[in-house]
Amino acid sequence: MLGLSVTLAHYLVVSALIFGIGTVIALSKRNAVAVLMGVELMLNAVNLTLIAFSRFSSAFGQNGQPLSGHVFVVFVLTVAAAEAAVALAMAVLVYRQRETVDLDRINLLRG
Amino acid sequence: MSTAPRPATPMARQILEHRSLLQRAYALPGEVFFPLLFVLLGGLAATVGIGFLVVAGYLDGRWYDIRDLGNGTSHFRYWAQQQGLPPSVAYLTTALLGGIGILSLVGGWLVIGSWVERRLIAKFQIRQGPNRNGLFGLLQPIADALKLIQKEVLIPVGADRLLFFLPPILIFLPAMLGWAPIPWAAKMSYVDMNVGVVYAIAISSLGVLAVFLAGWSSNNHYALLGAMRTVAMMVSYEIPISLSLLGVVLFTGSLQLSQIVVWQQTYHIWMVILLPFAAFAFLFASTAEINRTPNDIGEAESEIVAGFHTEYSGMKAGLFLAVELGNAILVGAMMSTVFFGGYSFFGLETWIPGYLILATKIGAVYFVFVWLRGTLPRFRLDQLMSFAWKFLIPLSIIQLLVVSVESLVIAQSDLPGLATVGGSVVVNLVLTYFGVRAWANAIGYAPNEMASPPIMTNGVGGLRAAEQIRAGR
Amino acid sequence: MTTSHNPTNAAATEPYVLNIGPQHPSTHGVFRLRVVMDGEVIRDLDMIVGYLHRSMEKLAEERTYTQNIPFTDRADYLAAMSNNLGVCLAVERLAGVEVPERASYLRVIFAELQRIASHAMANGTLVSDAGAWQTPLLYMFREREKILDLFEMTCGARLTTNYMRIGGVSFDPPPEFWPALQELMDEMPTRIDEYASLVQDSEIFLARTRNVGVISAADAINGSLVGPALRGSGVPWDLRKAEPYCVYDRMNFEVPVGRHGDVYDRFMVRLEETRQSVEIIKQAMAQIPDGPHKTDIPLALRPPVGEVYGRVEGPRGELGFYLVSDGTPAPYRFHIRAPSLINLSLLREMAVGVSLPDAVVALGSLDIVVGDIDR
Amino acid sequence: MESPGIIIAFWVLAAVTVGGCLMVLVARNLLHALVFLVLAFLGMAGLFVTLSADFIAVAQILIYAGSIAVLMVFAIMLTPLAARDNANSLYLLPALAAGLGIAGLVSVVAVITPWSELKGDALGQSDPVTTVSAIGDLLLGRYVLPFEVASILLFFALLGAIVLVHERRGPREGS
Amino acid sequence: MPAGPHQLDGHRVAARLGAALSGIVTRATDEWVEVAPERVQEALRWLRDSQEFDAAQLSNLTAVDRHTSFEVVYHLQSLDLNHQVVVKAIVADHEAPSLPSAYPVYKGALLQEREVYDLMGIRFADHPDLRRLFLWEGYPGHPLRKDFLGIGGGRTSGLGRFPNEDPANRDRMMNAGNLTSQDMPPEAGGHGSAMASGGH
Repeated sequence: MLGLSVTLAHYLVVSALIFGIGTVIALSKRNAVAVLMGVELMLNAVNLTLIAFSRFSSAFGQNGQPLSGHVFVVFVLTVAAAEAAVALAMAVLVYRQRETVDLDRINLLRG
Repeated sequence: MSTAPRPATPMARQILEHRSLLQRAYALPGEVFFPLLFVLLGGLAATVGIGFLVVAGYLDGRWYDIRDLGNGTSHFRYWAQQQGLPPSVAYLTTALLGGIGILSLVGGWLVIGSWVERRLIAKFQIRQGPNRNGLFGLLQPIADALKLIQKEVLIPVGADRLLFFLPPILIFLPAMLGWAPIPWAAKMSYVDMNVGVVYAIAISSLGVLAVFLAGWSSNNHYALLGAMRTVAMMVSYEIPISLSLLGVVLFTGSLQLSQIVVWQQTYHIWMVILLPFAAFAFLFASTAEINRTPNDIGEAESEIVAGFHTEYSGMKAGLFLAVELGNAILVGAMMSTVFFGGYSFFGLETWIPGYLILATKIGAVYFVFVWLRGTLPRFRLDQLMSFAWKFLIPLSIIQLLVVSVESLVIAQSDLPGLATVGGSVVVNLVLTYFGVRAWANAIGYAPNEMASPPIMTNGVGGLRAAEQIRAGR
Repeated sequence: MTTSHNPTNAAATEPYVLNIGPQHPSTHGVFRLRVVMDGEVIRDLDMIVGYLHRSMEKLAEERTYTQNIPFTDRADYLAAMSNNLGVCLAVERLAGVEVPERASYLRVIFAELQRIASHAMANGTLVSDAGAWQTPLLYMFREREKILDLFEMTCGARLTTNYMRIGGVSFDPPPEFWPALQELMDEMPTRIDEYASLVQDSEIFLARTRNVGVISAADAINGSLVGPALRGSGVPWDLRKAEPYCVYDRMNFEVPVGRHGDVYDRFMVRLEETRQSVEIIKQAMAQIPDGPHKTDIPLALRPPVGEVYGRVEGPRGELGFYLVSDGTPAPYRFHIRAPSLINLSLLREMAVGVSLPDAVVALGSLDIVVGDIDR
Repeated sequence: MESPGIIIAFWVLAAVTVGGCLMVLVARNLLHALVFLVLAFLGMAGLFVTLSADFIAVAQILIYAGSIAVLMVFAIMLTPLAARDNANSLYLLPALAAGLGIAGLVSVVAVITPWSELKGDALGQSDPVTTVSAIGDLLLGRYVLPFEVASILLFFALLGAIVLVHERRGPREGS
Repeated sequence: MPAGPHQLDGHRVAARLGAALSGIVTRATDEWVEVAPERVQEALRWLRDSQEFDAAQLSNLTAVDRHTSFEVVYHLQSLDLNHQVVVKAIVADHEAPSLPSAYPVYKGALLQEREVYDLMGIRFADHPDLRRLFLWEGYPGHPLRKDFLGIGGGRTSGLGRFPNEDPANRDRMMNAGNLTSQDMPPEAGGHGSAMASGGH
């Protein structure tokens, strides 16, 4: 079944895999930048899901209505860019203050 | 002293005729041929396409219009459909053949472009340039390539081997992929994608990473410095490029490059007349993007030797140099397509194949790049950054506001296109002239006051004399 | 990892050491700068010279005064004529040798030709340092080549001329020299205008050189700067005016001085000096008398015991020769006051705190010749 | 019937993307991880193309592969050499469990759900769909409020990043 | 005496300098003034700041090895008044010579003193950066000293005699027409006769 045609389920499985890997990266890495990479991968997986749903809806290409999925992706991209900018700025700032980007060592709030 | 007649000894004659030798060097016809050569090469490199066309014509049993090689593709598909082949086979075949066509075209230009650049710069610098290998030294690039290929590829100690290996390949990809949306004639583009402009910007942004990796992995301070400079510059100058292209897109109402050409054809005007500031911003920012004078600070040889590819040797270095040249031609193609009417030339495209017209225009833009390189000194990084952020970007945004109003007028008003577009031309020219002047005054730039000749004195002295001279002026 | 909590000293990047040279396009020879950089900005600078050190001063103690003249060719190999002139004048003053008038005129002509050639090189490489891909350099080389042709015509060598002799010059120029020189001098002003127009008003060049590498007049004097570097800072000091040697007191010329003391001023001072040199050569050509070009001196010249500090205004500034004689045919001490080396005294002040491109241009504006630095 | 080209492209791109993601997890050097991340982003852009989302694909390249990757490069370069490893923390096993759990769960749900509402045979249709103008209409029509909010968000993110990283120059002059 | 055209009389300088800073002048000649080596910085500063001499620029700084002592020579000049002042300091200690640096007075002494240190081995106290200039650290000896790589046979370095002046060669050379009697020193012999067979 999987080999003959590409269906919505294929895309969803791929996106689930990417989301899972992104989760692992975000949860397990010590470096702040690496954690950010994981988060970006998770966002990307969600984007793929949105695009796939939009594409496989029966109304695709008519009146542009199902393109709402695309619009959501645009918003996700925007938020991802903003998040990356702020997060990396924070990483740099934290490095300057604490001389490390190891998240395990950044325990400022613990006092 | 004596006023002797013309000297008789050979040495003296040689010295006296020194200047006329130089004059003869000026008059050599080499540079007369360069546009011709570009046109010929455009045709030459399109031979692959023409051959394909002839084959397709044979298969279909019909004769084709060679002014647009895109016809051949559609006929081939039609023929394949008739033969009962699956459409994907026809698509893949045409894609493959088109890819080969573009690659051979670009490859041919890389060869000829390096010759033209060296030859032209030699003319600018009152010397001969390569003229030994073949007619006019035309075989020189091949000799260069052979030399580069047989050289040893060194990997510096402490280099990150994976990341050192990747960049020459990574940087080659965008230089080739960028050719995909360029329309060579009405139907003749590799992929006439409807997001062509955004695609071009996106592809050009891919080179940044390769440049950075090349510099970082070399384990060399010069390389790292060059890479950081180049990355900072490319990131900054993507914005003026995008803004200047956005102005064009606002007028044409389409991101499709072929539609941009068609718009210019329809109104019989080139975008460079309609949007002079955008064209300038695009040209200047492109020189920064592709690391050419006056913005070649990423590989400023008097400061950081060769920048991010200092440690590369042999064909890897050759690949970087080829990409630099290929990027110049690619930018020439984008520039001609977007700002100079692409394959059209005020009706001439019905008589002459569009790809030859485009090739000529690319050659002209490339000539400008070579000219700049042969003439201008180099900016400093902070000057470039302030030029982008304090000058190009604000003015581009202002221009975008003006253009959005104008495009609305052109699209919505009942006046004839000639009136609205002509009015926009006048408004834009006037606004560009006064806007640039006003902005330059506003940010306090006055170059004429800076150029001051030295003071001529007749006396001698020290600090006191210096103070007197300074007070006297 | 240490957690020294010091937010005010937040180093954005790690300082690193960059070795500029000994083989580097902007050092004009085997000259090395060891630079501590913070990003693009130079935090510290140390210059390492000596790669071309030939111990000329030691060698000179084993040779007669005449035999030492060729060494000076190799010291500042871009201004061999000026170096020859300097050592000859010093020895002549030490030994009391009279120089025929024609020889003095010839010396002036060749020294000024050498100045034009050297300034063309200096300005060309400066613009090349500023990134102009050698086009102005090659334009400026055009006239330099003709001047070197004239040298070759007269003494057979182009670079290491060894032309001056104690008591005159080695050869009288051949008859065809004069029309060639006349023609060159006639076309020279337009040529200078031509290559000035390439860069003088170029806004990029101005942006790169204005207010870069500024040296105040007081600093320049205190730092022993000489030549165009000193005059660029506004100090009207030219040994041809201050202490006229040869026949410079009969020449009518002006001294250009800069307004701000920056790289652009030093460039423009050199440019104007080439114009003045053309004027001097024209006057010398008009005034030159007939007569011998050389007085005979003993092969083993034995100056009296004593010392002399003879100096000329070379293209790079005050070129001094401090000679100590003990009455033997060889100098007891032979010291060359090398303008290239001493002009570098203020390099650290000029370069620290500015960005790398500025430092490169500032170094280029000092017009160093490594042979002159190392000797 | 779908064209085999699309099927091949899907499988290749899916393999590239998932492989790139895995390499991000595995790579020891942060910069190597970054390269694989860019590979994954590019693969993702390819997947978007197979879904006829050309504008989103190009935007993906522009924003993720072009900009965010470069941002990360700067972030890595502004921190010292010691911070350039991509080590895992003690939470690797729980994280693996969580990631596999999520992926497995979603996959199972995705496969067994009939998706009866969404049976458009979209991949088969050959006419190119223009998405740019439709997205533009939607952004400035129905979603104009979120669009404006997003632009404000971007603006403040820009400001925030500048404020965070801006060096206070005053006290440094003395040292 | 071969003084420069604008060189000041050493006696005149010595008189004014000695009047201002007593005991600083050790000797004066027509050409130069010798100052006490340990007070050389003081003398230079006074010369630089005095209205009369205004020695604003250190034109040249070098040293001469006198076998038993070192002469450090300062050529100062006033640009405004257009004259030169020559100051000498005799460093008596030939083994470990040392002298105050002129750098606090003249920045232009920076590299010249390094050169003198490198080639002559004279240490300049309170020089900010006294390292070898041309030769590398660890180079044995200081090459411009006269005893550097001492030549055997009691010879000192330097060309004592022009090789052709050897009485043995003299007649042969004169016969060959290569020399004139003008080329010959007034008296034959002298301390450099060993040079004749040196083959220089």
